[in-house]
Amino acid sequence: MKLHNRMKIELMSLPENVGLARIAVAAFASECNLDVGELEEIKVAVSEAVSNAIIHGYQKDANGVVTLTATLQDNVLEIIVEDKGRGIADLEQALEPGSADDPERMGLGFVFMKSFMDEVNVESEPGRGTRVRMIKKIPKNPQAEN
Amino acid sequence: MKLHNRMKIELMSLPENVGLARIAVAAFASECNLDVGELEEIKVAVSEAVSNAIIHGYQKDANGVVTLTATLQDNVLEIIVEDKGRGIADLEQALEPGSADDPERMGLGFVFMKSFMDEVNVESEPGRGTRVRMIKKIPKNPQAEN
Amino acid sequence: IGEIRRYLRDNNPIRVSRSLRDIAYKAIQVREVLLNKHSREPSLNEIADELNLPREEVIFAMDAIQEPVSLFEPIYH
Ligand SMILES: Nc1ncnc2c1ncn2[C@@H]1O[C@H](COP(=O)(O)OP(=O)(O)O)[C@@H](O)[C@H]1O
Ligand SMILES: Nc1ncnc2c1ncn2[C@@H]1O[C@H](COP(=O)(O)OP(=O)(O)O)[C@@H](O)[C@H]1O
Ligand SMILES: [Mg+2]
Ligand SMILES: [Mg+2]
Repeated sequence: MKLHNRMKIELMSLPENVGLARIAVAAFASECNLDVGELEEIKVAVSEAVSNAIIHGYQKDANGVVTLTATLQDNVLEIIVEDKGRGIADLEQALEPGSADDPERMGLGFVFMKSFMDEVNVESEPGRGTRVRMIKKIPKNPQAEN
Repeated sequence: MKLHNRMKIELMSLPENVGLARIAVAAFASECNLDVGELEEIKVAVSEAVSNAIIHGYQKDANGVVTLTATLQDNVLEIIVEDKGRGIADLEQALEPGSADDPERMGLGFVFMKSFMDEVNVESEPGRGTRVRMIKKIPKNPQAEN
Repeated sequence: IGEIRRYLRDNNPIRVSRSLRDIAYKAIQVREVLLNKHSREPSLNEIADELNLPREEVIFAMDAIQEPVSLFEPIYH
């Protein structure tokens, strides 16, 4: 496997950093020669994972650190979003649609991640944090010119 | 001093990551309510520092890691660009205009950093790496509503 | 989901570079309009608000129409 590129970002757990994470991933993925729809889907998946870390993981405590790692290896884009927040007690239930603990929320974050990315794995330990690993297969040659 | 926001980015030493660093810093700084020209100056300063880390620090060895830290505290934006590359033997000379070791280069990177930012400090140790710390005072209220 | 997905796709069969250029040119126009209206340089927030886009999207687009590396780094060109 050829490693094309890698970045790691640590962000304070602030709502305005969701946009930052999204745009950093977009800039990172833009060398993959995707079209707007494909890139938009990756951005939505990242937004959902980072929002979850901030809202649920750290329950909006700004001192938490959200870590985002993006790796481009061969034709595979891997994105990992991690927090050291409160974790998920019932992971199976959380992954189901409509599992929101707040009636105002839709509980579709994981559903979006799973439908927009080719693979999504979630590891979580109550009281220790959550790690969401997402894989997207890049159909085109990563370093192709547009 | 009130800490408003902080991010840390680690990037592989690849030319295409200069753009990534620049966009991430601009997105980070954009919460300061700056105009396009002010953001542009910050972007140029960051581009120069990150390019130096890649070209001179790691001499284009992609395995090097460039670390960028941005902190917004009160009205002060601090940006630190670090590499663990070859370092600078004669720092005083490197900071002068036209000190390029390659006749094709202009040797103006540090000059731009110093003219676009309010403060620039460089620490470097031959064989161990270089750390460029830049400060920009933000005239407007960081969290001002638009 | 299918609907959202279709929305994202149907509206965007185009290349990223193309759509970024469109946003960037709109941003430049809006900047000009705001500059004339208020007789001062608008902030990026004001431009993004006017375009109804998140400000980091505007940053990404504006960056995309520039030289890939700094103007002062001729080495990659
Ligand atoms: N990083 C996280 N830390 C703690 N709990 C989480 C995290 N991510 C998701 N969860 C839990 O999983 C549930 C489902 O998440 P999601 O599908 O994004 O829906 P929503 O965020 O709308 O509730 C959340 O309501 C929350 O209880
Ligand atoms: N991160 C770095 N690691 C090693 N050397 C550096 C670094 N940054 C700058 N230098 C040295 O300082 C000199 C001046 O840098 P600069 O003002 O950016 O001009 P230029 O990059 O055009 O040569 C470089 O030519 C290089 O010798
Ligand atoms: Mg969610
Ligand atoms: Mg230079």
